[in-house]
Amino acid sequence: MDRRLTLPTLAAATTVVALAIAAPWLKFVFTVALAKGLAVLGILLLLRAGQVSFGHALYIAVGAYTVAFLRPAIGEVLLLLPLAATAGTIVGFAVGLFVARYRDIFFGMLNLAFSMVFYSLLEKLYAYTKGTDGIRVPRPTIGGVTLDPVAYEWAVLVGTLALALTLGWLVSRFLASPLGQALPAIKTRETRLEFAGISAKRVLLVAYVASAALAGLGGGIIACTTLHVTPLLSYWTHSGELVFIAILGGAGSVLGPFLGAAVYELVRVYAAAAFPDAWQMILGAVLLVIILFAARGLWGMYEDLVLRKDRRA
Amino acid sequence: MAKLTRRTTLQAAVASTLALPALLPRQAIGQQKPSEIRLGISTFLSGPASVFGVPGRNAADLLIEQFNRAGGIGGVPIRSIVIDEAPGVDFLLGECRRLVQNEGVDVMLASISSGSCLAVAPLAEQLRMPTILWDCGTQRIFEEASYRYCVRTQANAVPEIVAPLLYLMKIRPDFRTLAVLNQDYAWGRDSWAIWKAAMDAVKPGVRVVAELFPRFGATDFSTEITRLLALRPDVIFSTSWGGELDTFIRQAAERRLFERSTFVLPLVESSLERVGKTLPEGVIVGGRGDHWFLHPTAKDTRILKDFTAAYRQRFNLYPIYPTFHMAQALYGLKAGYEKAISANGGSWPSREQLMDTMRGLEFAHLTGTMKIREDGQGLEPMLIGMTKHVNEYPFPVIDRMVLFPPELTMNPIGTKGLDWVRLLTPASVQRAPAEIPYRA
Amino acid sequence: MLTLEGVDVAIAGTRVLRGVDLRIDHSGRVALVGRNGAGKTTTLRAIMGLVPLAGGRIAFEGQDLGAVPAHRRTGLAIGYAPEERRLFSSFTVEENLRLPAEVLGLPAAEVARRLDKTYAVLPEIAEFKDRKAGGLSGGQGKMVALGRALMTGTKLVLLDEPFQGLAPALARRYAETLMRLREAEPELAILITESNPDLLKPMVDSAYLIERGEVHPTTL
Amino acid sequence: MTLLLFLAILDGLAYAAQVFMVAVGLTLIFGVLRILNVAHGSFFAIGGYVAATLGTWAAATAAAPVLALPVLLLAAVMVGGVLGPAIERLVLARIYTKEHVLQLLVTFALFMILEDVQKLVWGVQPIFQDGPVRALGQVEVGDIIYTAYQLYLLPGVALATLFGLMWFLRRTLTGRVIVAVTEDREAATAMGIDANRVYLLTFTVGTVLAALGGALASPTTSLVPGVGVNMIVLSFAVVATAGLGQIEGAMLTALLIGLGRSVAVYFAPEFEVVIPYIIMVAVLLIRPHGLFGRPELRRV
Amino acid sequence: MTAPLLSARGLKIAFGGVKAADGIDLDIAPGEFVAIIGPNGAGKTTFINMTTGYLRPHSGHIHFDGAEITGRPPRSIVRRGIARSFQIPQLFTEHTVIENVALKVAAHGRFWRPFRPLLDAGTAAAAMRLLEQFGLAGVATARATELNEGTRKLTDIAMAMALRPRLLLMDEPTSGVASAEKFGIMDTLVAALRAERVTAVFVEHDMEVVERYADRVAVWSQGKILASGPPAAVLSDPAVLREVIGVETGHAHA
Repeated sequence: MDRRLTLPTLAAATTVVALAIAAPWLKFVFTVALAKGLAVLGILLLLRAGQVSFGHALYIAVGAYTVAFLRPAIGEVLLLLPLAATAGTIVGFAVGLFVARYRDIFFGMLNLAFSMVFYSLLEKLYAYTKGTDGIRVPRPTIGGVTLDPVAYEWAVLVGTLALALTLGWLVSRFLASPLGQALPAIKTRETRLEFAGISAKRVLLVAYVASAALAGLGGGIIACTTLHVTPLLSYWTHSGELVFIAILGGAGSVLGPFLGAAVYELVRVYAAAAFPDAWQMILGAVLLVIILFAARGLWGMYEDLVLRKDRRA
Repeated sequence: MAKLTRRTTLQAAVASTLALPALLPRQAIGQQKPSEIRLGISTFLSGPASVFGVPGRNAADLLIEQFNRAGGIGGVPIRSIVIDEAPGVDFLLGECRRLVQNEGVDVMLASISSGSCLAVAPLAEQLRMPTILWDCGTQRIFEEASYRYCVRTQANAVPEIVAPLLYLMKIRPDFRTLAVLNQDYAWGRDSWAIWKAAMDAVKPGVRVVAELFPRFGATDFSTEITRLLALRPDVIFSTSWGGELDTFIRQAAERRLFERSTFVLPLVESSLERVGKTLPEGVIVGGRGDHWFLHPTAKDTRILKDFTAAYRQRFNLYPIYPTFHMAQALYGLKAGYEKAISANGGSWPSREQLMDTMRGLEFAHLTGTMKIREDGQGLEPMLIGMTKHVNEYPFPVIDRMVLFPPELTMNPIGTKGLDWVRLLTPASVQRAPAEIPYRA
Repeated sequence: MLTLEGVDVAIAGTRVLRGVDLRIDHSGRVALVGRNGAGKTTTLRAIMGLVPLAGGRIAFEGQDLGAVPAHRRTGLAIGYAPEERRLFSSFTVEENLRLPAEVLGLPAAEVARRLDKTYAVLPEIAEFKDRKAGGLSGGQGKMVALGRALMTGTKLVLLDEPFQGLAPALARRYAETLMRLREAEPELAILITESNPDLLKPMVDSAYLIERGEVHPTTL
Repeated sequence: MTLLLFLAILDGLAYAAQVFMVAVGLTLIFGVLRILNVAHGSFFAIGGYVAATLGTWAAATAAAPVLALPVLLLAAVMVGGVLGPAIERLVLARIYTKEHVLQLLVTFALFMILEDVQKLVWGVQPIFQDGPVRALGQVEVGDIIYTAYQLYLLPGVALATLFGLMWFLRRTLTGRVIVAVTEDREAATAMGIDANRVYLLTFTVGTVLAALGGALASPTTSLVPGVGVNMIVLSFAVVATAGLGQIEGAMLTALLIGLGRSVAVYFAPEFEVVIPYIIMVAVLLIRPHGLFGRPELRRV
Repeated sequence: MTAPLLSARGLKIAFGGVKAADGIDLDIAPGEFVAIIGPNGAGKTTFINMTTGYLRPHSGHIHFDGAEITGRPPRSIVRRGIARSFQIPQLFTEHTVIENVALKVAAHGRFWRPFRPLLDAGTAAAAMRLLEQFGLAGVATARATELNEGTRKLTDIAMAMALRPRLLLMDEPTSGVASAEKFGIMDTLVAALRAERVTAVFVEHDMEVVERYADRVAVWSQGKILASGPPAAVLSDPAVLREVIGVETGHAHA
C-alpha cells in the first residue's frame, strides 16, 4: 500500500473513534457512512474502468435484505455479514455477466434498470418483504455474545472500521495488481487489452463482482446498524448518491470513498438541521461546486494541500 | 447551532461536530423542571408525502405557539426541531439519535411513514426516548411488540378500513362486485388485505373484479379507468391519497366513472379542498379518524373553531387529517405531562413517569376526547360520510355522517387486526350508530 | 496572403509542430509534403483553428487569426477539405455542399452561383448530388470534400492528403480536377498536403517539406 | 376480448404519447451534447407547475377556454427559454471537456437543487389545472368515455412534435447545422458552424420539450413534489432502448412501452411497473446499441 | 522450404467500396523479417488487423503454425503467439515505462492474481530484462507521456515482445521518428528479435530502412500483392517503382 496513505488513514480512523466517543450519536452516522464507503469503494473500481453504475444501491439492498431474511434463522453478525457479501457476489455475478458487455451510458442504464426492477420486486412481493414498511431486524449477537445496545453499536462501528481498513487495503492491492492496472485500459482503449490476450469483459466482470460484493457487505452492515430495512435502499437516487460520494471523496485513492461518505453524511445532517426544507439543495450545491472547482474531490484537495506543503518544505 | 452549520468547510463541520456535544451537557433523567421541552418531530418535508408532512408541521408550529403563549406545558415552553423522514430509514435513525443524544430532545413525535415508525419504535426503547407515533397507520407496531416508550395518539389501519366497510354495508348493502385501485406500497396492500378479509366476513360472496395496484407515484390512471369503465363494478375502493388520489378523482370524473360505480375513498377528506366539486356527490368519505373541520359534534366548539380559523388565516387552507393527528399528539403530550406532574406532586416527571401516565390517558383535543389504551394504541372514533355539494363551500362537504365508536371497529388488546376482522359478522353492521346529516 | 510564423502546437503533451514558418501568396499553389505523422494534418488544423497554438502566429491577409474563432474562418473565404473526407453522412451530397455556404448566411442566389461553379469544376459530383454522402465511395467522397471546400474557399483552400487511399485511376482524375480548378479559378490559392511529392509536381509552384513537426522550403 | 385489446391499444397510444414527449428532449440533448441530463425531470416538473400557474390565471380571465391550450405552450417556452440557456451557459459549458461521469453528476446536482427550488416556489400541495381537458370535452368509444385531450390532443401533439422535429432537423438550415454537429463536431466547426451556439440552442430546445411534456401532463395529473423523479428514470429507459440520440427510435420505444404497459394493466397488472425495464433489457440483449443505435467504430 | 509460420490465402475485405484486401496470398517462414511496403491506404494495416483478429476478412483464410485463426478474437490469437505494435504507440499514459511493459508481461503470465502487485519480483525482472534489451532501462521509471516518439515506439514494441510472441507484426516502427534515430531504433529491435528468435513482419514507408533490414519485401497495391522478394530485386523493379511511388524514396530530402 502506498505509504503516503498510512498517516492519513490512521488519522482518519482515530478521528472517527474520537468523534464517536465525544458525540455518541455519531457512532451510528459513521457506521452507516463507512458501510456506504465500502459500496463506494466498489464504485471506485468501476470508475477506474470509466464505467458508472447508476444501480449499485441494488447490491446494498441485496446485502441488507439478505441479513433481514436470514436473521430469523441466523442470529450472528459474523455469519450474517459474510452471507450478505456472498449474496452481493452471486447477484453481482449474474447481473455482471449481462452488463459487462455494455459500456458507458448503456452500462449505467442497465444497472439502473436492474436496480429498479429489484426495487419494484421488494415493493411488490409484499408477502415476503412487507413492502415499503420494511423488515425489522432484531439485534443479532456478535461472536455469540448478546451485547447491550451501546456496546453493540460500538462493536459494529469498530468492526466496520476494521473492515473498511482491511478492504481498503485489499482494494489498493488489487488496484496495484495487473488486473487493477488493466482497468484504466477499458476506459481509454479496451482493444489494447484484447491485443494483450486479455478479455476486457472478464476484467470488467471481476471488478463488477468485487464491487457488488463490497456493496453487499455494506448493505449487510447497514441492516445490522439500522436494524430495519426498506426497499428505499435500492432506489435509484441512492445509487446516484453512491456515485456522488465517489466523486466528492475523489476517485484517486481508496481513502476517497470513506472520506466522501463521512463528509456526505455530515453535510447532509447539518444541512437538514439548518434548512429542513432545502437540505437537498445544499447537497446539490456542494456537488456542483466540487465538480466545477475541484473535480478530483476531497482527496484531490488534500493531495494538493500536502503537495504544496511538500514543495514549500 | 445555526452559525456553526452554516460553515461549509470540512474543518468546520468536524470542529462543530466536536463542539456540539460539549454545548449540551444534559442528564439522562431530568427530574428538575427544564427550561424548555425540546420536541423532535419527524415528518415528510420533501417527496410526495410532504402533502401530509408539511400540513402536520404547520399544525405543530401553530399549536406550539398557542401552547407557549398560554405558558407552555406545566409552565415550560416547547421548542420543536423538525427533521425530514424522506431520505429513508438509515438517515432518519441517525437524525433521531442526533436529536436525542446531541440536541437533548425530551420527546419525539415520530413519523408519517409506517416504515419509519416501525424502525423508530425500537430505537426509542433503546434510547429511552418518550415517543408519540403521530400519524403512521400500520397496526403492526403494537401487535408485534410492546413498547414502554411509545404510544400512538390516533387509531390505526384496522378501524380506518373497517369503518368505511361497515358504512358501505349500511348505505348500500346490495353491492355484488367490487374493484380496488390502491397505490402499490405497504399501505395500499395492507389496507386492501384488511378490507378483503373484513368484507369476506361481513358479506361473503362479493366478486372482486379487478385488483389494480398502479406504481406508487403514478401520474396517469387512464388505462386503469378504461378498465374500470368496462368492468362496471358496483363499488370502487381506493385508499390512495395525495396527488395520486387527486389525479385519480379528476381523471375518473372527466370520464364519468363516478356515474357507474359507488366510490369508497377512506382518505379523501384530505383531498376535498383541492379537488373541489369535481368530486361528485354520493362518494363515501373517510379521514383516518373523526377529523373534519366541520366535525358534527365539535364544529361549534371554541377550540375547533379557533384552530380552523387560525390555521386558515396562516396557511390559507382548511385543516386536513394530518393537522388533526398532529394536534392530537400535542394535546395528548400536554395532557400526559400535566397529569404526570400533578401525580408527581407538582415536580417534573421522569421519562418513565410520563410514559406510564400516557397509558390509559384520556384527553381532550380538537374534535372531542380520546383515550390511549394500555398497549399504547390510541382509540378514536371514525367519521365516515358521503359527499354533498353545498353553496357555502367550493368543495364537497360530508353528509350522512356516522361516527363509528372504537369498540365497533378496533380489535382488542392481544389480538391481531387481520385475524380479528375475520370475526366480524353482518350483525356488526347493525350496531352502527345513526347517521348525522350535514348542517351548515 | 497566409503566413505562419513560428507556430508551435502540442497535442496531449507531445509537440507536434515546432516553430513552423510557412507562407502562401495570392493565387499561390503550395505543397506541404511529409510522411504520415509528420504534422501535415496538424498544420492545416492549426490554420482552421481546430487545435490551439502553443506559440507563434498565423495571419491571413494581414489579420491575426488568433482573434478569429474557428467557426469564423470559413467566413474569410477559406475552404477546408479535411483528411478522411468527414462528410455529413446523413446529408445528400448537395446538402453537404450547401451547408458551409448557407451557414455563412450567403444569399440564396450566391449559394446557387457557387454551387454551379463547383459543379462546373467537378462535373462528376453533379451526377450523384442527391445521394446520401454516407453511401459514397472513397474517391467520390474526396471529390465532394473538395467541392465543399470550394463553396467557401474563394480565396484559399486547404486540401489535406486528397490523394490518400485513391486508386491510381481516381488519383489521376482528382489531379485533373485540380488542374481544371487552376484554370477556372486562377486567383485561388491552394495548400495541399501529401506524402507523395511526385503526384503534386505538375500542379504547385512551391513546396515545403515537413518532418518531425519542422517545416523547410523544398523543391519537388 | 377484442374490445379489451382495442381499448388497451387506445390507452397505450395515449400513454406512449406522454412518454415520448418526456423522452424526446432528453434524446435530442444527448444526441448533440452527449450529456445524459438528469435534470430533465426537473424541467418536466417545472414546466408542469408553470403551466398550471398560468392556466389558473387564464381560467380567471374571460377568454378561459380559448387560452387553455396556448398557455401550455407558453409555459414550455418560458421555462425552456429561461432555464435552458441559463443552465447551459453557467454550468454545462464549463464541463464539456470533462469526463462523462462528471457531466452526468453535474446534472444530478442540478436536479437536487431544482427539486427544492420547485418545492420552495410552489409548495407541497398538489396542484391541478384541468382547464385544457375540460375545454376539449369527451369522446365515446363504444360505451367507454375518453377525454378528447387524452385521445386526440396528446397523440396529436406527440406526432406533431415527431414530424416537426424531423422536418426541422432535415429541412431547415438550423436543423441541419444541429445534425452536422451531432455527426462530427470538428468538421462542423471547420465548415463555419459555431458548435457552442448549437449546444446552447439544442439544450434550450430540449429543455422546452421537457417543459412541454410537463405542461401537457399538467392538465391530467397532480403536480406534487417528486413528480419529476419518476419521469427521469422512465425517459432514461426510453433513450437507452431507442438508441442514443434517435428521435424516431424514441417514438417506437414509447409505443412499445405504452402498449406494453396498457396490455399489462389489462391482463397482468403485476408486471406493469417493470414493463419499461423488461423492454429495455430485451431490446439491448438483441441490439446492444438500442433499437436505432449504431455501434461507434472501435478504434485500434 | 519449411512449413510457413503464417499463411494467408485469398484474403478479401472492403470498406464502403474500397478494397483493402482483394485476394491476398502471403506466407511468412519461421525466422523471416518481412517488410510490407505500399502507398497509403493500400491495405497494409488492414492485413495486420485481419491477422491479429481485429477485423474479420470477408473471405479467405489465415493459418498460423498450421492452425486456422481466421476470425478468432484478438486475445485468442495473442495467446497463440502473434503480437503486434502500433503505428501510434498504445501506451498507458498514466503509467511508467516499466509498468507498461510489466502489464504485458503479466498479461502473458500471472494476470488473474488480484492481490499480487504488478511489479512483483518476477514480473519486474522480466520487464527490466526486456527494457535492457531495447535500451530502455534508463527511462524505466519515466511516465509514458514524457517520452519522445522513438522511445515510445520502442516501448510499444517491447510491450508486444513481453507477450512472448513467435510472430510480431509491427505497423510503421519508424514513422514519426526523426531520421537520425531510425537506424538506431531498427538496430535495437532487430537485435532483440534475433535474440528471441521471433519472426516479424513490419509495415514501412522508408525505403532505406527496408533495404537495410528486411529479408524480404512484399509490395502492396490496391489490396493486392504486386511483388514479393529480396529487397534488392523488388526495389529495382520498375513496376514497383511506378506503383509504389508514394513511398518516400529519400529524394524529397534534397
